[in-house]
Amino acid sequence: MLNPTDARRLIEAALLASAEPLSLADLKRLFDEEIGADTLRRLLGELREEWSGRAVELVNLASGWRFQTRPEFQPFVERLSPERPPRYSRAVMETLAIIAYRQPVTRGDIEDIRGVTVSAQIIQTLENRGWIDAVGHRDTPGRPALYATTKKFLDDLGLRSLEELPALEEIARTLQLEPVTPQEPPAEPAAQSGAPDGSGADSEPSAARAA
Amino acid sequence: MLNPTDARRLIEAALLASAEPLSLADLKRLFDEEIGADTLRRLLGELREEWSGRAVELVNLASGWRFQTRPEFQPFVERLSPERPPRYSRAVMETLAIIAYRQPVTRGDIEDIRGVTVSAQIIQTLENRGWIDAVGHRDTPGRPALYATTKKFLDDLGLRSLEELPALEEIARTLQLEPVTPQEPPAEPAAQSGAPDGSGADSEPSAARAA
Amino acid sequence: MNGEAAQAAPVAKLYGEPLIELPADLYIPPDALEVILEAFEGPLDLLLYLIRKQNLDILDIPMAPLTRQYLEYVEMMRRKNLELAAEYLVMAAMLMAIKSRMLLPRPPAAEEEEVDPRAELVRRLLEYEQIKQAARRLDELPQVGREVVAIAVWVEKSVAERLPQVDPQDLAEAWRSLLARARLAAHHRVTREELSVREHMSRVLRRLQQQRVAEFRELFEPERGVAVLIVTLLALLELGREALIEITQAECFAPIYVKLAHAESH
Repeated sequence: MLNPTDARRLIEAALLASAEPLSLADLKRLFDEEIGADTLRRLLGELREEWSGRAVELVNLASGWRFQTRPEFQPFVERLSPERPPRYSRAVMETLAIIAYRQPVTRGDIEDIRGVTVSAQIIQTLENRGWIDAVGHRDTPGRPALYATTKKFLDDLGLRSLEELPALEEIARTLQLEPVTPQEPPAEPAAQSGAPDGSGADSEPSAARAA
Repeated sequence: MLNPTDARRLIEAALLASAEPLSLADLKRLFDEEIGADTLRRLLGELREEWSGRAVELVNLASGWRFQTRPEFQPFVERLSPERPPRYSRAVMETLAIIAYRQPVTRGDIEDIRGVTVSAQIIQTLENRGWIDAVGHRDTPGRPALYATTKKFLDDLGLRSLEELPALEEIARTLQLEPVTPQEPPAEPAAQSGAPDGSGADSEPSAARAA
Repeated sequence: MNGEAAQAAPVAKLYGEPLIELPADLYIPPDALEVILEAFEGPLDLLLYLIRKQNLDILDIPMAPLTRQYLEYVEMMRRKNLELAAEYLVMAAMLMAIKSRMLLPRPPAAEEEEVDPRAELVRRLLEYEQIKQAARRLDELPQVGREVVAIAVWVEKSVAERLPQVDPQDLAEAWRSLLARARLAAHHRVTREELSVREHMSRVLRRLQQQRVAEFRELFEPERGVAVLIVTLLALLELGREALIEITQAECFAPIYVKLAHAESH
C-alpha cells in the first residue's frame, strides 16, 4: 500500500503528464489496490493546496482534474509561444453563446435569434474545435440536427458545468435600466398572436428553452 | 527585480507549460530585466533539486531544459491512456499548413508567415513522415531548399488533390481578423459614459484584441 | 430630427445612470459608413445600434423615426453596392408593417386584447442583445490554449512511437491560428484555383529535379483536359516570375526549354 505522500506524487505525475483532464475513474486506475473516491478527493485537495502559491494550478473541470497555468501567467505564455488559437468572429461566438445558453438548438433556432443565416462553416468550426456536437434531431420536417455544447467546451473555458457560465439574468440586468423580467412572460404568448409575418416561428427557441 | 523564489516559480511554470525543451535564451525572454546565464543555471539547479523526490524530474537535454516523467512511471501512464492518439505540436501543424497552401516555399518564407523561427527539427519531422520534400532551390543567397507536399501527404490525409483542402476564404470568415474598433466607437460612447459596472468594459477586450 | 433627439432626452438614462451628454448627431459620417455597416451582424444588430445610439427606450420604441433611419441605412448600403443580405429587406418590411399597424385606430371593443404591435420585435431585440453580451462574456473567459496552458510534461517512453494522425480540418485549424496572428488576410488570399496552380508548380519543380531540362511541351498533359493545361501554364509562368525556373528559346519557333534556375551550379 502506498503511503499518502507517494500516492500524491503518483497522482501529481499523472496529472502533469496529461493535457486532458483526468476523472476520478481515470485516477483510480493508477493504483493496484482499491482506492475510494473520498480518499482520492482528499489527496487532490491536498495537492491543490500544495500548488497554491505557484503560477501553475490544479483545477477541477467538467471532465476531471487538470494542471494548467493561472490566467495571470498569460503574458509569459505569449512570450514563450506565439502559436495560439485565434479569436473567433462575432458570428462564431454568438452562435456558440446561443448553443451554450439555449441548448439543444437547431441551426434554424440560431438563425431566428441572430436574425441572419448561419453558415455551415460556422457550425463546422465549432464542431471541429470539439465544443459542440449534434445530440439528436428535432422531429420537424427535415429533421434538423440539435446542437449542444460538449464537456470539452466546459473544460477549455475552465468550467465545471453550464451553471458556471456567466448568468444570463445578470447580463440582462446590465442591458437596460427598465426591469426586463416583468415584461417577458406576458409578452411571449402575446407575441405569437401579434406577429404579422413569418416571425411567429421565433417562439421556437423560447419553447426549446423550457425543454 | 524578482526575488529568487518568484523567479524559480516563473521558470517552473514556463518549463511545465512548454511542449518542447527551453534553452537558456528562451528562459531569458521570460524576464523583463537582464538575467545572466549563471543566475539562470543556478535557479535551474535549485529547481531540479526541489523536484528530486517526485515522479516528474527536470532534465537538461542538448536543446534545453524540460520536465519529464521518470522512466519508472511509464507503466502507470500506460494504464491511463492506452489509446490516446499522439498529436503534432502547433508549430509542426502550422508549418505543414503553410507548405500545403503556399508551396513551393523556403524555410525563410515559412518563418515570414509564422513570425518565428522554424527549427530544423520541425522540417525534419515532416520530411521523415514523407509528407514534404525539397523540390528545388531558390536562386537567392544560400540557395534555400523549396518545400512542397508529397503524394503520400495527399494519400494519408485522404485527398485526391490540394484543391480538396478546406478553402481559405471560408476559414478567414470565421475569424475576428480586423480589430472591431471602427465599429465600436460610435456604438459605445453612450454605454461607456453611463456604465457603472463591468458591462461598459465589455468593449475593451475587442479593442485590446487589435493590440 | 432635432425634435426627436430632444424627445429622447428624458429617457436618456442608460445602465441606471443619467447620461452626461447626448450624442451630438444621430448619423454616422458617410466615410465611416462602410466600415460600420460591414461590422453589423444583421438587421437586429443594426436596429440595436440605432436604438442604443439614440438612447431610445427599447420598451417604447418610437417606430416612425426608427423605421425611417433604418430605411436610410439600407438605402445607403444599396447605394454603396454593399452586398445586402435579404434579411435586411425582410426587416424593413416588418418595421413598416408595425409602423402602419400602430397608426390604425383601434376598435374600442378589442382594446383590451389588443397587443402592442412592437412586442415581438422588442422580444427579439432584447433576446439578441442578451446573446450578444453573452458572446462577449464567453470570449472573455480564460481559454485553454489561449490565455491558459494545459500542462502536459514529456512522458519518457520505450515503446515504438505511434505517428500522429492529421486530417484536413487540422490544417484548417492551423491556418486559422496563423491568420489571426499574422494578419495574412490581405496578402495571402489563396483561392482554390491558385492552390491548384501551386500544386502544379511543385509538380514541375519535382520533375525538373530528375530531368534537369525539359521541353516546354512535354510538361503539359493534354489528356487531363483543358483546365489542367491552363493551370500548368499558369504554374510555369509563376515559376518563371519567381525566378525558380529558366525558360529559353534559341530562336523563333525553336523548341522552348525549361530548366531549374542555375541548375548547372549543382
